[in-house]
Amino acid sequence: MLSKITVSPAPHISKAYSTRGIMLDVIIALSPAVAASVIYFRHHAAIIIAACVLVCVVTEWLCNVIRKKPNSLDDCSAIVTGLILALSLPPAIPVWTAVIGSVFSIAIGKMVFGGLGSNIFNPAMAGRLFLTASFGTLMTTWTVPATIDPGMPVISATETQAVTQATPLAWSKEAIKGKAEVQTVNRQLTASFLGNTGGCLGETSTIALLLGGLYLLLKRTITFHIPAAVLLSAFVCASIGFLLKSEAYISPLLHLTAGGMLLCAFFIATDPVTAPLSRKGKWIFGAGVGAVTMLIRMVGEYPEGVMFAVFLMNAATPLIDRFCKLKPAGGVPHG
Amino acid sequence: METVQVLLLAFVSIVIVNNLVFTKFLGICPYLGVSGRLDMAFGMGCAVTFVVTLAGIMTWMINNWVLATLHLEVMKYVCFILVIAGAVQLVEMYLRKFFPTLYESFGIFLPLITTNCAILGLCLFIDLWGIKSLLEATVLSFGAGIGFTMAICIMAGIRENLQLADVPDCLRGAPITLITAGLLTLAFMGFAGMIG
Amino acid sequence: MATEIKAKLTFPGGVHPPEYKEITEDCAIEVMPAPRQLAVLLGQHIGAICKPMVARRDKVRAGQVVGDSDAFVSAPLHSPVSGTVKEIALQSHPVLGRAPAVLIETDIQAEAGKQPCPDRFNKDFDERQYSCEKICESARRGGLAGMGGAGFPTRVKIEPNPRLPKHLLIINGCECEPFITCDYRLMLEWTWQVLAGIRLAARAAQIEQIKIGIEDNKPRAIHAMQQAVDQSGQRGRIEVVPVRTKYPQGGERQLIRSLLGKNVPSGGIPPMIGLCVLNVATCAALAEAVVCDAPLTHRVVTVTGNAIVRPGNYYVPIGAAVADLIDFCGGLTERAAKVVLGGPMMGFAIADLSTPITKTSGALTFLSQEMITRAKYDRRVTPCIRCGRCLTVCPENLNPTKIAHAVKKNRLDLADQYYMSACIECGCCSYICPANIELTGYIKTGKILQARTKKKMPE
Amino acid sequence: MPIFAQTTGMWQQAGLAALIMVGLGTGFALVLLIASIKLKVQVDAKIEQVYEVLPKIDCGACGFAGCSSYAKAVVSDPELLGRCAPGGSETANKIAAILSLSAGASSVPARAVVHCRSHTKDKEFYATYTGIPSCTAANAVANVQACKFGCLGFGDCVQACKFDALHVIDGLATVDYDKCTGCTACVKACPRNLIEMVPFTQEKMMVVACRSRESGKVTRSMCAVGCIGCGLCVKQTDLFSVDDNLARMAYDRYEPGPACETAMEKCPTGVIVYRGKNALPPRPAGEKPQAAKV
Amino acid sequence: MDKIRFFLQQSWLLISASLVFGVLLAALNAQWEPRIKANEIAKFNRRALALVPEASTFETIDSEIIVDLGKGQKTHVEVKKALDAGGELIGWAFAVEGSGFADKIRLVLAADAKFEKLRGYDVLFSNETPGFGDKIKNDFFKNQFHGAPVKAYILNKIGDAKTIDDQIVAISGATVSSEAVVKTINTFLRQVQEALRKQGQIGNGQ
Amino acid sequence: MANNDGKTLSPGNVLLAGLWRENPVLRLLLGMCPTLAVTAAVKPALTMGCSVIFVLLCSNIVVSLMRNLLKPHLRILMFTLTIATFVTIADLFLKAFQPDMSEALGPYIPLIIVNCIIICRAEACASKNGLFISMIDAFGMGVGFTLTLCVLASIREVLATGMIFERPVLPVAGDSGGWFVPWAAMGMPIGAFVTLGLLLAGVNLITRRGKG
Ligand SMILES: Cc1cc2nc3c(=O)[nH]c(=O)nc-3n(C[C@H](O)[C@H](O)[C@H](O)COP(=O)(O)O)c2cc1C
Ligand SMILES: Cc1cc2nc3c(=O)[nH]c(=O)nc-3n(C[C@H](O)[C@H](O)[C@H](O)COP(=O)(O)O)c2cc1C
Ligand SMILES: Cc1cc2nc3c(=O)[nH]c(=O)nc-3n(C[C@H](O)[C@H](O)[C@H](O)COP(=O)(O)O)c2cc1C
Ligand SMILES: Cc1cc2nc3c(=O)[nH]c(=O)nc-3n(C[C@H](O)[C@H](O)[C@H](O)CO)c2cc1C
Ligand code: SF4
Ligand code: SF4
Ligand code: SF4
Ligand code: SF4
Ligand code: FES
Repeated sequence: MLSKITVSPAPHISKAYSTRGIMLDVIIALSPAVAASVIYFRHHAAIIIAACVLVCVVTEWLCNVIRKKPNSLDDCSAIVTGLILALSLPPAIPVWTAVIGSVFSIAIGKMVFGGLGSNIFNPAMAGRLFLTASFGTLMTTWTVPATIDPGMPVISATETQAVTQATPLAWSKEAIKGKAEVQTVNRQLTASFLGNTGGCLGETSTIALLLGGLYLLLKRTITFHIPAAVLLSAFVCASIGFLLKSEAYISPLLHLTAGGMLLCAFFIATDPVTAPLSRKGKWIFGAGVGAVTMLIRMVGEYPEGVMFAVFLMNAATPLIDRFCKLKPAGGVPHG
Repeated sequence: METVQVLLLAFVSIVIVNNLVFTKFLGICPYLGVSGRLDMAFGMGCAVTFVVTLAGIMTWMINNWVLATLHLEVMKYVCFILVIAGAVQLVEMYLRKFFPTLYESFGIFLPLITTNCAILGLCLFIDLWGIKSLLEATVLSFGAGIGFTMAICIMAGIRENLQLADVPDCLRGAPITLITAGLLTLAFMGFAGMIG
Repeated sequence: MATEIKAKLTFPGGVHPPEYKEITEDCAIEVMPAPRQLAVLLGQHIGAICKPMVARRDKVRAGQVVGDSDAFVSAPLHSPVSGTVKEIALQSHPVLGRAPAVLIETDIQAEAGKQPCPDRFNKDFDERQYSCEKICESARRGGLAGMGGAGFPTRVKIEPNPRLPKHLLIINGCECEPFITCDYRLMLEWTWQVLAGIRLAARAAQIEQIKIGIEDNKPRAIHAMQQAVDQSGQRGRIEVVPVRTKYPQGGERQLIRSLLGKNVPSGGIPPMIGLCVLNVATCAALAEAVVCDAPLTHRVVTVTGNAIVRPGNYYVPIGAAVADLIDFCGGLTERAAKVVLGGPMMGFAIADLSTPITKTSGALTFLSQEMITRAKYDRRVTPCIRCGRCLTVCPENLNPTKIAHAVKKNRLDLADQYYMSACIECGCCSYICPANIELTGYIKTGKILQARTKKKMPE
Repeated sequence: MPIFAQTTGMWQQAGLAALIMVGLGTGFALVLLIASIKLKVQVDAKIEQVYEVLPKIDCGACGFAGCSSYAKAVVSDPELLGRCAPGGSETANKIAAILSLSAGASSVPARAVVHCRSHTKDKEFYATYTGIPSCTAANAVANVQACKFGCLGFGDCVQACKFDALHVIDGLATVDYDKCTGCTACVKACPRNLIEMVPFTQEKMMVVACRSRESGKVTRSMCAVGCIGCGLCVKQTDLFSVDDNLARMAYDRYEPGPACETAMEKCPTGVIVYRGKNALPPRPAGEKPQAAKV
Repeated sequence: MDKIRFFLQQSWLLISASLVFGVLLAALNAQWEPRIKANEIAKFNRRALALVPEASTFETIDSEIIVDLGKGQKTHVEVKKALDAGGELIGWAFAVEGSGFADKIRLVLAADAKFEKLRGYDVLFSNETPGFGDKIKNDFFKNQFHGAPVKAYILNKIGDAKTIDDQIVAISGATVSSEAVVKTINTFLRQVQEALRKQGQIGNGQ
Repeated sequence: MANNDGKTLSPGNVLLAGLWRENPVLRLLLGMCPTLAVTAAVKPALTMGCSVIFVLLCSNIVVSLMRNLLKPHLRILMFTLTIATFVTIADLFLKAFQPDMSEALGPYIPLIIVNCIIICRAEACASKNGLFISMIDAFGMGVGFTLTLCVLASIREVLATGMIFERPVLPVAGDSGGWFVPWAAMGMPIGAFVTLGLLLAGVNLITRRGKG
């Protein structure tokens, strides 16, 4: 009877969820977006998602083998990284690109820092940024959703072949330069809400992302601070532009639904590993992500700024954490 | 009004868009060496800002007022480095003697700066870009220092976190710092082209 | 049956573990007869360890002093039974590992077994017949030490201190730990004795105002105490305040924050802001010590958990071995995997069943494997994912993950920068952590290491 | 192109260049000379000495802001030795030499000895410990293993040793005397105070490898190789003494001899062992005692 | 006197080294300067020659040509005549500058003798991102200007790069750099044409 | 360390020190800026390396010759003056004879002045050793630096353009039907930092394993 007895420091009971549980929750929450991407982009989506997840998992396993560390796949974080990377890729990129991105994500974005929990930057965004920097043409080639064009052409990247289906944000950039009517762009709001427009695999459908985000909030997997801060600050920035110069800047609502804004607010900026710990820090972090995104969208050269914003704020996270260092409830102890 | 705008843009551009560390690979040695602790990094940043502003102004004056008029561009590098090295050494001695506390907190970084490419590099870039006004040169120099301080402080924050992380042995120290620095340049890529 | 009570008063942070109080909350206090042998540990409270006052083969009477110390912060120890001193030897101690104890063989024939005396108290009790000095002296002679967990000698706490004048007495009836119900039963069954103790403590400490904080999951206790206060005409002076059910509401710093909205300075003690906090069981013992001149030799222990046959609340002689309690409660079930002296959040896991009950042992919890590993895949530890939950639940508003990481990497300087010393070791952070990191364990370790580097702790 | 085609222009230029250079050179030489005299600051002689042996290139590789601040730091904290990458071990040795000028060297080397010889198979356990794998943490939990005095084997001392001289072998911390430098780091690390610095008057020392102050009976019930305080060794030589149920060896007086050997043989639990370079493996432990507890 | 002596004792090395190095540098510079100058001209000529292969020399014209960059900024352009072996005017070439994605872009432009058709451009200096903007050096983009009429060019994202007209197709993924090239050419080309015309160097003032 | 005045130094040892044991980039982490900045392709890297060898050699010679005449407060000034002079010479030479490279390297040639390797060698070796050892040392260090640069540059150039020395080695995708799509990122700062980081990690792995 007593042979089974164990001893350990207190406490002796604990709450019923785990790292894996949290990651599974995120996977569940992402499933509407995955479904939407498969609906809109058919087998292209399915293949890329499968490739990313698979390669991420295999890379993590390999890194563990090389480091002679216990296998860490059962925490499922590699799957989340793979999913988020896949959902942030354009539909028509070749599979080998997705493979390179996934390897970079896990190997350089995560494992060199020591694996889960140690990375400074969001691994999926690291992969995406590397791809953007390397294969710019492929990464800015937007195909038409299959619901609009069942033939959904596969783009081969020739050097002068430009945009196939402009995304709402590409239109927005044109509008800023005075080459497109703001009104025509604003009319894309419904399409962007449903997801029936050009863009990355997972970012087009606002409704699917909202569903997933709501699930995470209800399950308390994430707290509301970061999404709220991101969306609020983005909305405020977009509104300022819209109010000052409504003939150049598109409606703030479209800014929130278009591009990776929602994917970022609910799934990317909330990555706990790379976000600040404290509530105050989360507010600052989220506000920074929203503001930098809008800065890049409205002033910079890129149509979309989410990944840069997240990356930049990831880098600032240690400083934010330090700045928002908690004071003990009873004040700072003496001596 | 217009000059103010130009100067402001120049400042933002050198701090963020054309940050010396991230886009020009300047000052990497202290960036890797002194970014272990935030307070040290900040001290280094302050010292660099001080010296680079001083150096930028002085070399601009020498270059435009003396060397250019005498057609002695060939002496540029020698003069630049002599001015920087001499000035740094003087400032250091001066601080050490008269402001020991200030010296303790930031003067100790001064000697390190003579061999810091960021200083000479900035002077050379100011020359290369053909900056024609002393005011703009001053703003650029000061901005370069601020940009360096920002970069090294961000890095120091990250490295303080990495101290507690389970980084593989062979990547500890310089390698992981380099990789982090690389990823940081990706983050700053977002601002590329923002100011033409 | 009292009606539902919904309290508003609370503190920031904290967790809501399942309560499991239903296992024993309806078990009336039952007297456990003295076992054959008792081991009175010589170190049971904060402060100086006692020196034995008896020798091998000495005969002792029930209530006779067996250990004492001259130190100011200390309390004497008494034999709970009549019998013979068998020897003075090392004995398992839940905190210190091994500590000297006086082993007493009970004289079964002569021993009637001490009975509690709650009937000695009623609404007509008047504390003014006892002088302040007499109460303090009785507290000292009775060997009273805090029964809420820390075991601080009560005399030191209640004695007026001119440097730190106290203006409010707070009675801690929260019992926030899951499973435990001993204080609850005391408040229900020994209401008058508890109240008498409270009034005596207030008189000793020369405090006019008293607040009794009770968690709102114990409506009957709140009701009973309120009624007693009303009936004894103490209404204006003593206030029964329901507080929200949340762990660790019973921590004195948290209770003070809930009741008064004030924080005790980190690393400080309640007297610094003019408060005195006493546990209800301590009050009951004080009443007994003053009125019946009976030293603290027995206490109510909740024997509970899902791996014991007959859980309940028992009046147990201090020094009885855990094994004796198990026998008395019908033995363990097959599923027992952990024996915890105290509650599951702060208690000490033990494996040596000869470990004796001490003055601070309010409960004995037997947990099954399923209960320990209820969560998660087999308590596997993953790296911290920086989810921030531990920060959110920390009642002291600390950054547990940073402290724990710093300790793990042997960076005590860093741990200090994150205020390691302000941690009250409540265990909320470990409880909540999805990565299963033993944050509290690391922090405790860090504190030990810190103390050792400062050479405060020779052993 | 003919050599020195523009002779006149060139000499003009050269003259100007030389003038400027000489002007700058003289100016700086003058100013710096004056400055170096007027602004001289007295520095700790030792720091100065250390600074002198450093490469003085202020590369920052040591993590400090330049050579002078490293010199200052290393003088106050010798643990920072060997951070200077350009200087390498050569420089490190020189610094060490400078720093050790004040440190008096003792004649007999002190080395770490773990006062426990109980491997996992010799010990009694009541329970499985599932907490943090660290001796300090485990020591704060009751009953991690039956003996409250014995080695826990989680290796806090191993972590502390910078010289890779300690290893936990089969549940017992074991010193590698080829590597131990007597730095005492492990002494501070062990929560059970098992490690003591022993003056190695001999190549190998005879030690009572136990710290249990339990009565003999209890010790027997917990550990196959613990000291039961029986006093047989005391009867052989007065180098041993028993106190609090535990035998001790007077290390400073230790001389190898037949009396000691006999004591070692007579010891019923074999707790007297040799420790040091090429010490013989200790006598195998007796039967593992039957669990006396429940 | 002692002081001076002491100073010289301490510093003679630095001073004499300064002297020696100064002379050394100046001498070397004088030796190599013509080559360096020639290199610069050669670089322009090489690029220009690629655009006007029949030319044998490029000759800078004497008259001043000032181009208005907008916002009140003006710049001086050094326009050169391309002459064939017989000294016959066969085209025009000049260097222009504008700001690109990352840094300044410097181009060589060449036009035919009548300044009606562009003979194309080449990049003298640019710091555009490799793989993106530095494709402005690639032929498929440059060729669009070869033989195009001197006009204000219009940048399109889609179209056929093979047809030579005033419609220019952007480099995919590097609209900014493409735009910079087109804008720079637009700014200079017609102003230079205008100025030359005014000076009567071409088209005889219409 | 090569500068130990007590021991006699064998030239072979000094040479090897620069190549591997004390390789300035891989082991001493000196001269990082040029290492990162000029390694997008092999040709500029090689040019840079040769310039550094030249400057290192010349300055070591000069410093070694005047090592007994140095005054402490003017030492740094003397070093920088010497180095700057030779850097200017190298710069002029490149401008005159390698104009393309000179333009590609831009300000990184004058930045050799502050390259920590040179001042480090002047201080650590030349100011303490005779002419011969100083020259060997300069040569070893310079070649070590150049080789490292070239290794780094070849990795980056192949991945960024599919070429080495501007000659194709991988069939680049395009009209002619290759399969390799260049990784532009390798030509950007990220490529420089990550490649060098991984290279250093590799070196760490080898040396730590060597130590056992
Ligand atoms: C060093 C020390 C001094 C104390 N002094 C007093 C005191 O003067 N008055 C008092 O009422 N309590 C005093 N206490 C007791 C504390 O107020 C507190 O009740 C005790 O630490 C137990 O609280 P806990 O169970 O929340 O840890 C003291 C405690 C310590 C550790
Ligand atoms: C986390 C924590 C939880 C506690 N919970 C209780 C509790 O539920 N009931 C209680 O009486 N004391 C509890 N205590 C002890 C109190 O802080 C305090 O020591 C006690 O109320 C003082 O009274 P005493 O000296 O009479 O024991 C807790 C302490 C801590 C640190
Ligand atoms: C790393 C990176 C470098 C880039 N460099 C350039 C560049 O040098 N020139 C340029 O015009 N666009 C560059 N871009 C792309 C533009 O920012 C932007 O995507 C483009 O101007 C608009 O896209 P479009 O051509 O599909 O309309 C770069 C993008 C990335 C990710
Ligand atoms: C709410 C939430 C969001 C996450 N978002 C990301 C993400 O954007 N990118 C990613 O690589 N991993 C994400 N993860 C997974 C995991 O945290 C990530 O792989 C770690 O950064 C790896 O250390 C997320 C996890 C959670 C719980
Ligand atoms: S154990 Fe300490 S750190 Fe953890 S929640 Fe409690 S007070 Fe906070
Ligand atoms: S609760 Fe656990 S996983 Fe979350 S931040 Fe705290 S230590 Fe990390
Ligand atoms: S820590 Fe020091 S004393 Fe202990 S074993 Fe290692 S070298 Fe010896
Ligand atoms: S000697 Fe001490 S520190 Fe070392 S393993 Fe044993 S108990 Fe732990
Ligand atoms: S090489 Fe640039 S700072 Fe050292």
